Amino acid sequence: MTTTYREAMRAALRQALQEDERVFLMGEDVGRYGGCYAISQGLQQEFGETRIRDTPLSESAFVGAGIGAALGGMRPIVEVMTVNFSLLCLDQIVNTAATLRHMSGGQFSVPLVIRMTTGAGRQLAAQHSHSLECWYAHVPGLRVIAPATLEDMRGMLRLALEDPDPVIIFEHNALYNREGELTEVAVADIRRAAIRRPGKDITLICYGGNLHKTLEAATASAESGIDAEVLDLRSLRPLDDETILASVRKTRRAIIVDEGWHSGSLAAEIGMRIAEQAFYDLDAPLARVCTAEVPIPYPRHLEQAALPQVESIVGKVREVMGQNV
Amino acid sequence: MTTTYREAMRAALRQALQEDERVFLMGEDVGRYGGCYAISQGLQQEFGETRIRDTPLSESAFVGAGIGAALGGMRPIVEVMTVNFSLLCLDQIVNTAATLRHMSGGQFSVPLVIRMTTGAGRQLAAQHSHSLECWYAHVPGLRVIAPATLEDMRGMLRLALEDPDPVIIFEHNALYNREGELTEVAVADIRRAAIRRPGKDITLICYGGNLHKTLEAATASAESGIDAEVLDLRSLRPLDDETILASVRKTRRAIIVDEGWHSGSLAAEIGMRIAEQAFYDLDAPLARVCTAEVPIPYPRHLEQAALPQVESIVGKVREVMGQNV
Amino acid sequence: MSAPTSQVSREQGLRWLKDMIRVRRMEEKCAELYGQEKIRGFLHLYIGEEAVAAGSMPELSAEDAVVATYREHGHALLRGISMNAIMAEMYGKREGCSGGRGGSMHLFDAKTRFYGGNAIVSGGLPLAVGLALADKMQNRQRISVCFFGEGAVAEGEFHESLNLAALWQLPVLFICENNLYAMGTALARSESVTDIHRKAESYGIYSSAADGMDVVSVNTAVRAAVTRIREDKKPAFLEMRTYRFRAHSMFDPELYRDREEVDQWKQLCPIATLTAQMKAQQLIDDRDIDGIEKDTAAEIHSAVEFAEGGHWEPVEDLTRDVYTESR
Amino acid sequence: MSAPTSQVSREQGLRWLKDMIRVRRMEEKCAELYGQEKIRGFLHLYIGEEAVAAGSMPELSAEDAVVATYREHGHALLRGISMNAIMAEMYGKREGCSGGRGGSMHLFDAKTRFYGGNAIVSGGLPLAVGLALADKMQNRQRISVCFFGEGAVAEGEFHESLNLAALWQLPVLFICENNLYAMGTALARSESVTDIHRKAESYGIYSSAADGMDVVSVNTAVRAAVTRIREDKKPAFLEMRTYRFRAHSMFDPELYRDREEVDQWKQLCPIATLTAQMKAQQLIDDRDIDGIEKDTAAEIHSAVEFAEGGHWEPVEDLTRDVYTESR
Ligand SMILES: Cc1ncc(C[n+]2csc(CCOP(=O)(O)OP(=O)(O)O)c2C)c(N)n1
Ligand SMILES: Cc1ncc(C[n+]2csc(CCOP(=O)(O)OP(=O)(O)O)c2C)c(N)n1
Ligand SMILES: [Mg+2]
Ligand SMILES: [Mg+2]
Repeated sequence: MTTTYREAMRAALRQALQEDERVFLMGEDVGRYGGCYAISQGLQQEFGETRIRDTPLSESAFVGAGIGAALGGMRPIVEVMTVNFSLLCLDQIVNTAATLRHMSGGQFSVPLVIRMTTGAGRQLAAQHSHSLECWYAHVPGLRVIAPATLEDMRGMLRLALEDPDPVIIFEHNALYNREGELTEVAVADIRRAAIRRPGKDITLICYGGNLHKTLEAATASAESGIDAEVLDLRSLRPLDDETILASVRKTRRAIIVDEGWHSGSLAAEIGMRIAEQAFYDLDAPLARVCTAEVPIPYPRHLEQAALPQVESIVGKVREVMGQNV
Repeated sequence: MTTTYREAMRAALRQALQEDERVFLMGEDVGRYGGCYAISQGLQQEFGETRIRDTPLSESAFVGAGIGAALGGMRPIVEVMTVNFSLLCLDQIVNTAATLRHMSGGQFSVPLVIRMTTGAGRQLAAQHSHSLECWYAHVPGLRVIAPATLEDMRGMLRLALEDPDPVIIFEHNALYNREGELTEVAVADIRRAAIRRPGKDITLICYGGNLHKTLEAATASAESGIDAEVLDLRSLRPLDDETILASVRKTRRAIIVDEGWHSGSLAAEIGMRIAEQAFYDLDAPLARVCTAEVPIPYPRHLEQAALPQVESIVGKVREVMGQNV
Repeated sequence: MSAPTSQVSREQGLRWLKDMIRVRRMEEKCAELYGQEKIRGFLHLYIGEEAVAAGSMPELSAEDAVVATYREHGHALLRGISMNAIMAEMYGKREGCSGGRGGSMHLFDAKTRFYGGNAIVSGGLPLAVGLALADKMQNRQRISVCFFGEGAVAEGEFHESLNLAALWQLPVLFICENNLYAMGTALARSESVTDIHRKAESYGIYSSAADGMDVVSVNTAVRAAVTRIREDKKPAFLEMRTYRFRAHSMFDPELYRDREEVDQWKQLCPIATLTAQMKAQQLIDDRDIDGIEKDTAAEIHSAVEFAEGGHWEPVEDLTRDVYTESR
Repeated sequence: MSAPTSQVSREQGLRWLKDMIRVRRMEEKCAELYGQEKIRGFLHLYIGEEAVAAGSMPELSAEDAVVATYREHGHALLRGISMNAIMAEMYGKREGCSGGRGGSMHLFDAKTRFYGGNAIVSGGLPLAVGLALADKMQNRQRISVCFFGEGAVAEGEFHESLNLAALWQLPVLFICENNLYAMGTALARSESVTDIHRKAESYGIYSSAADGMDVVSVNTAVRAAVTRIREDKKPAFLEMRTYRFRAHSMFDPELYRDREEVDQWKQLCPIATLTAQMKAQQLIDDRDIDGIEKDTAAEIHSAVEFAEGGHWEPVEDLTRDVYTESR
């Protein structure tokens, strides 16, 4: 079936709402407006104002209310419009959602799903272009996932709702308009990383919005005779070390592609894990392609220069493979 | 001169207030109460309520007010009681302080100093024991520093105030009561990492509250014939790659000690930089000693087990050196 | 203050006295145990404020939820968590009401729907709103009560939570324990308008203030508010004017308030006041008080023994309860 | 609405008309340029709300500071940033008022003390408080004016900032542009009490509401508030009741409001209203309007030319202006 990522997520929401009365969606403009990325368009008409619940601009209170509602037996899906605004509710996520089960000695689990759009690329400038997945992936008590394929966009929400603990879903804004074939065969998974392109020379590790750029880079590299394997993390916390290490042990080289700022990126964590656990299996230094250390500039040429691109990935692949360009 | 870290910071504050009329200190309980760690005790009597300014519990507003006051020509030192509460003002720090200069095309610099206590170890449990330095160190536009010695506790504040851009100072709570000799010879620096103990076999990289544990671990390792070099980062953003790499190239082995949670720690970033830039100089896999992936538990034995300790550092040193214990 | 007290029955009054004395003595013991380093970390005593929890809890049903702060020992005990489980928690033992993981600031109990023990000032308010939202969405009749200090009023979350509760007409009772200080910051140094309960009015929330040193005033106010919430299906707000007799925590040198001020407030001790009034009305005599004190001493004694005899969680279990599946 | 207008002089009225027309036409051009993909990212038009900026800015002195939101083109222009620099910024050119780095949502200008252009709802309020704090601490007479939408009122930072400004008696003028919607969320769906300006009263801040579709009402209210702030050295709050004629941003399908509602408000167009009134009073005639329109068209034409002729910053400078020393 041909569909867009947007429709896939909408279908996932619809199904969750249909299947479980405890599920509801709340967030800024999810109802009347239809969602700032039009994800939830039409859902309020279908499920009513109670279950497709518009909130005031109060990130901290409505995320906290989501935690409370989860404790009270509901299965809330809270939409924080974008990761940029999640800075206003980090306290609730880190100090309550992530810690409650532990602090209470296992008495209270928080079955909450938080969806956020992430990423740059639309010329929205410095305050609206963050990729802070790495921050969330640092926090024990949270599960952090990022769909990169249509199947995962369609299927991850359900798995997240089945999880008894708080799950953060990062949806890259560049994906929503993308179209593709939704296959029945491929299934979503929030536990295992997936090899999206097998290869033998080098492993390219990526997730979410960068999968497609990375796949393109792999195709382009093939023209230079480099057979790159592309690994889609899917889960950013916990990381699926087993799949990552197996791939790197096979290819003996790795590059991590990540839209976070270079320093302190999730790419660093993945690289360090490889350095710790597969040091003797490596034939070349580890490398990463991340975002430049600059708040995202507005003009297109500068924004694009700041972000990982097919060309920069290909360039890095050649560098690691020792092909002087 | 024998003094404590607390007194060293207080002396630094006093001097800053005396030397520059634009300097003022604001935060929760910095005045009447004397600072929750008694850092600013006596300063309100000396400098008055205007310059030692108690704030309501409004982290976002008073940090934002600090940004505004800096723009307005003052040199504010904002104390966020602990890093745990900084989750309530991250938006102001990341979306305003760190971006303003860039967004305005270089028109507005924000000469703001933010001090926060960080770290665990006092049985304050899950919500009061964070070490989120790595989050701040991820953000372009911020300078992030952490004093580990008396001299740096005494001298870094002044350097931070001289900086035209926002500087975050992380002070580990375990340091305040520590006593030592304040030498006149050693000078503070917020740009270069420091070798606190020279050695030839392995580099132990650490900062802030873990320097002393790491030095102890180095001493203990010496008994097993291992000559460890101890590197104190001082600046967490930017990182002083030059000093780090020079040390690692000399010793050919490195362990990073960091009180952040293991995954996504600052240790990962440092490790990855070494893996990227000094891969061929390494004789052993990189390693790190971080905090276990758990919200900090209250009971002492569990808390201590969660944190980096002299023994765990020594154990890791032996492991990396190939000494089977 | 004495007017409403005149309606107190012997039975009712004795229960309040007993509740307040249990909290007081338990915490005095905690302070002692802190000195012995049996209890560590932060310890925030409620001493002086007992009338608030004592007057509030009896108005809640077993199905209602309670959210509190780090100064929550009294709330936990009077909500029905056993002193044994509380004391063991303060020790950090497995037998504690949070399995030892939380300590003094993080008492939790699923059975009595006691949702903590939140050490982030104002952090509990959104949680209470959410609990009430779940009740409303599931058409349940229960309510959620949220206790917090007047210091929390300055936080943005206070404002966001009150607005949300009022906007969505949720059954939440906000109880502000106004003890005049947030650590060392006097109310007038943190709020431009110090009449706390008026703030709730700007959200259209029913609101009133009560004498938090008088258990009868507290109880009357809470009863009225709870009735209203159950009937109108809307939030309510109460400001309890009270005072803590002790330091903010065990680290506080109390530089910010005068001995005289503290002493004056101590004259208003809720236990002494109620005792004196009931005695004057000849509803009780010394033997009643002695009985309560003796029972309480025994309860405390056995709680300490229970805690002492409790077990340390093995270090191997360190990363337990971070995720549900890891149990 | 017509009563105060009767006192408008020809000169005063013409200035307002010119100001409002310049903003209106500039933004209409921006919308067109957005269609041509000359301007990208988010673009939030102020069309319909021009009376607020036009009535406010003339009351400020050159030393005062202005803080605004992402819907700030009008404020920037009327504060005195050249249309050239604004247009170049929208294009992302070096010659823009933020060097091209900010775009539509982040107009800045040190010369006129225009502090942005903040795209985080409510993010500008603490900044304005801090600017005023600096002025107070340095005994300067200037004030800080902060514009924000009614959606920001629900955010915690609104509450914290008003309290701080009132508590410390800082010279801030908060101007809430209540256009009834925050994106698609109607005021009644975001606030339990929709009478915004009353909220300021709970902080003890002087507050009033004005007809934001009428430049004279706006101006009268701002003048009174500014005078008060300068005299009393305290903050003030104004609610401007207004409406945006266009979508929230260029992405908004406007599902949340009826065409009729929009049309009704369009009847209240501040430019048409003032024009009609001044014509009725024979203060102006068509030639005056034609003159303004012609001048404005010329200004816009040259601004677009300026922007077109501007330069892209070289990619090598990508990490410039992250830190001061990197310049
Ligand atoms: C967000 C946040 N900021 C600061 C602190 C540190 N702190 C702990 S208690 C407290 C005072 C709170 O006062 P109040 O709300 O009046 O409660 P009380 O202690 O008087 O019962 C402060 C500042 C905190 N725990 N959380
Ligand atoms: C903290 C935050 N949350 C959400 C958004 C997304 N957003 C941008 S504008 C807007 C509506 C704001 O409405 P209002 O404050 O009334 O201003 P208006 O656009 O009507 O001028 C929203 C929700 C944001 N920019 N910042
Ligand atoms: Mg208090
Ligand atoms: Mg609006």
